[in-house]
Amino acid sequence: MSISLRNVRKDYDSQTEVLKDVSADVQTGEFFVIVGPSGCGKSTLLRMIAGLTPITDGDVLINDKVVNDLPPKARKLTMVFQNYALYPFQTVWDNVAFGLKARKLNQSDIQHRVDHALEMVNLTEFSKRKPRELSGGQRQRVALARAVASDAEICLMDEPLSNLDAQLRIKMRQEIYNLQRKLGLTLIYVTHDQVEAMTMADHIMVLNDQHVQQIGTPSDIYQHPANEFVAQFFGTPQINILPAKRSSENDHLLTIASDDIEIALNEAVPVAELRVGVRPDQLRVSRTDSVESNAVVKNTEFLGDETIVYATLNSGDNIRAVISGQVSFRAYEPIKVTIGSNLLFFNNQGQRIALSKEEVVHA
Amino acid sequence: MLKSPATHSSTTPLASNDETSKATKSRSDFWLNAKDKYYAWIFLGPSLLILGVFIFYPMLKTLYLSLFLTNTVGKPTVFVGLANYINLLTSADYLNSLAVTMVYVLAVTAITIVLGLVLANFASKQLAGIGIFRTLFSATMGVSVSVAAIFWLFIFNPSTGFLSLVSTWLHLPQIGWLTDPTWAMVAVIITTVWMNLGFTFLILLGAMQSVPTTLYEAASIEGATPRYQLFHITIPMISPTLFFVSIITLIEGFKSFGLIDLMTKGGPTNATNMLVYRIYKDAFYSGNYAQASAESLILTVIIAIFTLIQFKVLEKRVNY
Amino acid sequence: MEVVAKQSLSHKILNYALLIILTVVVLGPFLIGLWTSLLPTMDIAKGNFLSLHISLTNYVDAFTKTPILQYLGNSLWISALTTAAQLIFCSMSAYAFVFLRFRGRHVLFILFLATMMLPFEAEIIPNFMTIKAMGLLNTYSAMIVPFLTSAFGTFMLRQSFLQMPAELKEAADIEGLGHFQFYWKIVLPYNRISLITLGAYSFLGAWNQYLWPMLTTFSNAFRPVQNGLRQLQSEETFNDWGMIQATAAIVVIPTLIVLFIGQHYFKSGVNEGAVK
Amino acid sequence: MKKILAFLRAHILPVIAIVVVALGAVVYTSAHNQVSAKPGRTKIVFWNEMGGPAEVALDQMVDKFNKSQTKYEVIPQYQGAYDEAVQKIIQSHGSSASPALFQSFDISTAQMMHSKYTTPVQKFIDADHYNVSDISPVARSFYSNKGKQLAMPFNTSQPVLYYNATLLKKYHITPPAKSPSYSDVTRVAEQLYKRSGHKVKGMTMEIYGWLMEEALANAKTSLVNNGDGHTGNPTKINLNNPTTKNYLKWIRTNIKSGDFVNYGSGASAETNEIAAFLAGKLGIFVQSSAYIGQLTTGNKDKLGISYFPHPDGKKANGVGIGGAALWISNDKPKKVQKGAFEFIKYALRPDSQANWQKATGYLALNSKSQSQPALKSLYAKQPEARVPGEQLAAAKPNNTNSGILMEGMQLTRELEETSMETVYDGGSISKALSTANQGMNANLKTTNRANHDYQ
Repeated sequence: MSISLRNVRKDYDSQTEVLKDVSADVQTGEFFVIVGPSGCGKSTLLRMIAGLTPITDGDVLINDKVVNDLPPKARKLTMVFQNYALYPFQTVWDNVAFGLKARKLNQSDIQHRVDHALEMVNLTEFSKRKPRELSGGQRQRVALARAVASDAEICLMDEPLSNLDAQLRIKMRQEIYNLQRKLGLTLIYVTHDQVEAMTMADHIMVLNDQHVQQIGTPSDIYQHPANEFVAQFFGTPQINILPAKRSSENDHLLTIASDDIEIALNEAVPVAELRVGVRPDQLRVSRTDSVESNAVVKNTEFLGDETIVYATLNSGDNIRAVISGQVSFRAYEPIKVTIGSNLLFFNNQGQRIALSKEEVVHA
Repeated sequence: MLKSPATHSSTTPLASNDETSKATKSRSDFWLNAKDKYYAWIFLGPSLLILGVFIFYPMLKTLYLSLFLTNTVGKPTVFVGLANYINLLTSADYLNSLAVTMVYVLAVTAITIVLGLVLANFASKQLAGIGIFRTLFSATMGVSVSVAAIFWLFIFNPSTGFLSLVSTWLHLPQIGWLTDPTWAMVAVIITTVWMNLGFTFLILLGAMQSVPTTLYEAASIEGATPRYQLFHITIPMISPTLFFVSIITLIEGFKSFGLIDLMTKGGPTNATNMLVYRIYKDAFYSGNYAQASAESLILTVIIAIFTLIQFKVLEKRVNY
Repeated sequence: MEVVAKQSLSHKILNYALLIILTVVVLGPFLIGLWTSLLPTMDIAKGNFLSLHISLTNYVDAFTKTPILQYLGNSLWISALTTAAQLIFCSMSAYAFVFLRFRGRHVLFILFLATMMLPFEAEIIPNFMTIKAMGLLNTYSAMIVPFLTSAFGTFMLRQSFLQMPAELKEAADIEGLGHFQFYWKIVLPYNRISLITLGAYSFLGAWNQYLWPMLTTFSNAFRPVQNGLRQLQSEETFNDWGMIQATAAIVVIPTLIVLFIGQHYFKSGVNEGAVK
Repeated sequence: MKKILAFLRAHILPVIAIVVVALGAVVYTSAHNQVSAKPGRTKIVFWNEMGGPAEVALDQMVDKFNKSQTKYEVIPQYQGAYDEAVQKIIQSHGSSASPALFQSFDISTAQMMHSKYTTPVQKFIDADHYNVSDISPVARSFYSNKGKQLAMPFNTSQPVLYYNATLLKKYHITPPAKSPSYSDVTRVAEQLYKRSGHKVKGMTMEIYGWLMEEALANAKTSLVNNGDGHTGNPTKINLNNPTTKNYLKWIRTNIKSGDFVNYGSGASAETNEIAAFLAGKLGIFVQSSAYIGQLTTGNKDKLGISYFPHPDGKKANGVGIGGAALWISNDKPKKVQKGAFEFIKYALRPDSQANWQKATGYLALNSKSQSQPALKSLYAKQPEARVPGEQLAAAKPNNTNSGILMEGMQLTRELEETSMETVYDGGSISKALSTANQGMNANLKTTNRANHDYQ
């Protein structure tokens, strides 16, 4: 079951645009994650695929058939909601069976499917309980079981883990992933959590500002973000974006953050003014005296295996650097910041500038 | 507002306005729109029909009748414009009814609220077996007008009544409870307050119990006495409920009929001839539909004003 | 609710004493009524209030000499039907206001709210004519039909329906439930507490109707209990106090039982439905 | 509770189904008639306003009638007070719930006549060649218009003067004459008050419009023009006349001399004056003859009864009656109306009326009732019980003592009573009367206007 979006648009009140020109292809059996900050329209997009929200323009295709005018039930899909949408007055078993009964399947088929689904999510022993007697994770599993029990091959999930605590979220992430693989579901998963997207997705769609920013595999998106937003959205701590200029003397030379840092490239810098993205682990920090220093430490966070150093360059730009192991700096201690080999370049509009050579910096 | 809505942080009530529910609201332009219209007729049809026939149409008919004179058999015959209203508002008799009703309504509301607060305050103490007292205090909610009237008519009966016996025992002067104009009003007020008390108590108790305990804990750490807590925490915190109960009591007071009919029949000498009883008497005793219709409209205006105030204030959710 | 760290014994006794005094004051009329219902009328007439001639004669008389059972049955029937009808029709209209999108929804809702400003008491004249024209005078229907629905009930249930998570409706859309199925299988069970509360209100409201049945019933076959008691009073011209009090007790005791069982719902109903 | 909920949940569909079916059934059945008569009999719904002992007596009369024949069955339905019944009758007219036969009180006569909702009993009298000459003429004339009998008088009372004969004897006071004048009554009242050492109040007159109207009737004075409505629709009120003033002055005299006690108005006033009379604290009061029963049973003192007092120097004209009449609605089939008239005839038979008077204190209207055993035994025990009947028989019917044929009498009485109240409280007589007169004229004008002057 493949899903395609063709130039989908959504307006509210024929005024406010929520989504513009969204196109994407989701292959059968794929784990497709839509990610973006809250308010970016990702839930709306999911609801448009489900048929809960009409689209203003464009087409939604399921198995190459336009389904714009099909009601949700005719689209043969299931949906897992952020708050699980469980019926509080029904037992776990009845909740899972609800949709099957609504579709008027025969009794033994329902019995079989519900039992199987509950088994898949390890809830067999809770089947007689009411939702309020379950923990958050268990409720989430009931919602999953509902999707499992259905014969639909497309499953839509709307931030299904956001109500769980951190530990449980990691565990459920794996369970959902395993389930999707086992059942061969085509899964479209909406989240605002980039870690979820990175760890689970076959493909990620990044949404922001009513637009699709990028669609790609997790590594693609991390390594070759289409723009500053995508680069900033993925990776913790956040990528450092610093203003840079082509040196007037040497077009291979790049001056970053006023003239705190200079870097020589393998090829000519394509534009005079640009912005450089440096992942925190690509920054190196060393102690130095105040004459040599190009930055001062603000504070450090020790995470066990690595340390994050927050510092302010002389230019006033703030940076984050990740250093493995434990290092200790005093506040206002002068440091020297240097840059490693992996850099991203963005023009003033925030779009990434691809350079022809892989390794951009002289090692 | 009293009880915080029982929502999990995750639930998106249909009423809220954030992103997801906006998405839900967009069902408004869902392509099943045409079908929704058809369902709307089915779901709303019965109620609309009933309200139309028994609420809206009669209001217009009442307005119509009030502009005419009606004959012996209640048919409107002569158009007189606002004459019926002018007659009413210049008649000492009707103004007396208005005044009497105001006195009754205000007294009933004030006394009910104060007594309800007293009962609720005592019943919210944490004592063993307090549940029994709560149940008993709310008992008058189950009393209908005619039962209340019977109980109190016996109590107020001039010759064999309970109060007359008590005054005899205590050698107090006999009071003409239902025969003296002033005392008849007092008797009707007492009975109404008694009838209202259970409901008012229950609502106020519910409101008091939903005041967060931490407020009292904080106050008692700062050394506030129970009385201080009552006036500076409880009452301000339950003020929306107090307002709500007052308005309800007020509106119900304006609509009082049963007790008047059963206890005093508007007498003695019109001392308890309140608005609804007058409407009834003018229409169904004297057969003067036109005048009764005009009175009905005046009553409607009064009640509409108070209901509007209620809506407005509740809408703003004025708290403290 | 005051935080009482440690209550002294005397403080506790004082509290209980006050509670008991308040109870006696509140329940006084009940107790006096119940007590006199056990006394012979002669003793009451003579002011012999502390008589020891206690018997259930008055109750036997009330059941055998007056149509009190017929009145009770009438009221029960009228109230039950009114309640059932209000639950159905109010929940249906509330459903429309929450889950259906159609032109004029807002205006209609305002119209519904507006009916709460129009007192039924002020509309008795045309309504009497309507019921007469429908040929329903002196029937159960006369006392049921005008109250098949209520704006208050619709409003209260609407508030309750609005509290439902939006996802329930979406999940139902995906499962392919139509409006009727969603209404019946999800909305009604989900809101059963509010429905029970409304049911209790409708029942009590119908049970306590007074003016309207008084105008529209002319015979004991349809007269509800409130008007039945009025009838008994005027027929008996207030001489047989013992029996009158017995009829009152017969009427009030079942209501009290229902009330004590359903108390919780009344409280929550008002707090949630109306104030919120 | 949980179990109940579980049950409801499990059975909600059938429960609702039952409810819907039942609802339908109710609506269906209500379209049909509610009261079932015995098969083969014509059902005659009879609305009445008789409470207490009178209701028992009426039910007995109906029961006897139903047993006496096989064609009809009368079904009595009690409708509460006279005042409210009038409008119920008018408003239910033409519906299946309306009565075939109803009892309506004296002052509603004009209203009933104008409503044109009834079939005048004259029609049946003529068809049946029923001989009405035995029925009291004063009572008949009250419910007739221009020689046509509109309704049949049924429960009829006369206002009479009651006095405590034992007390008068005790204080050596000559009892009032059989037809006493105002001054005669004043004499007795004053003497009783003085001689008892102010322990016994001499007299009272209830604040009751009916009594004031009767005072006018007894002095042959019209309250309204057009012969108190008997010769044409009234257009003018004449309450403020010398006769009314004279009546109120008489009461004022007694109030001033201290022998008069005021019990106010309404049902409580009547209860209180009777209580005081029976307790020997009140010597004289004027009230309906229907109270005789209450005043004799359990009275340790001897009861004296005289006619309604008349002004000095004027011959008593006789008083109108109080009470109610039986009317036949015209919205029922002929057969039913005929049956209703059969019952009326039965109710006015000599024996029926004799039993009625004995049981209720209302006067037997059939002159032949006087020789019935029921009344004979009553008179043997209480000779004074004859007096009201004699007063009724003595009066020659004329316009002034045949009631006031005017609509809006309830309102009129309210205004009359307000004026009486003012006077009793010491206010100016002519001012009180002119205020009332004004109000009454305004009401009359409105009523006439609303009815297009009954053109």
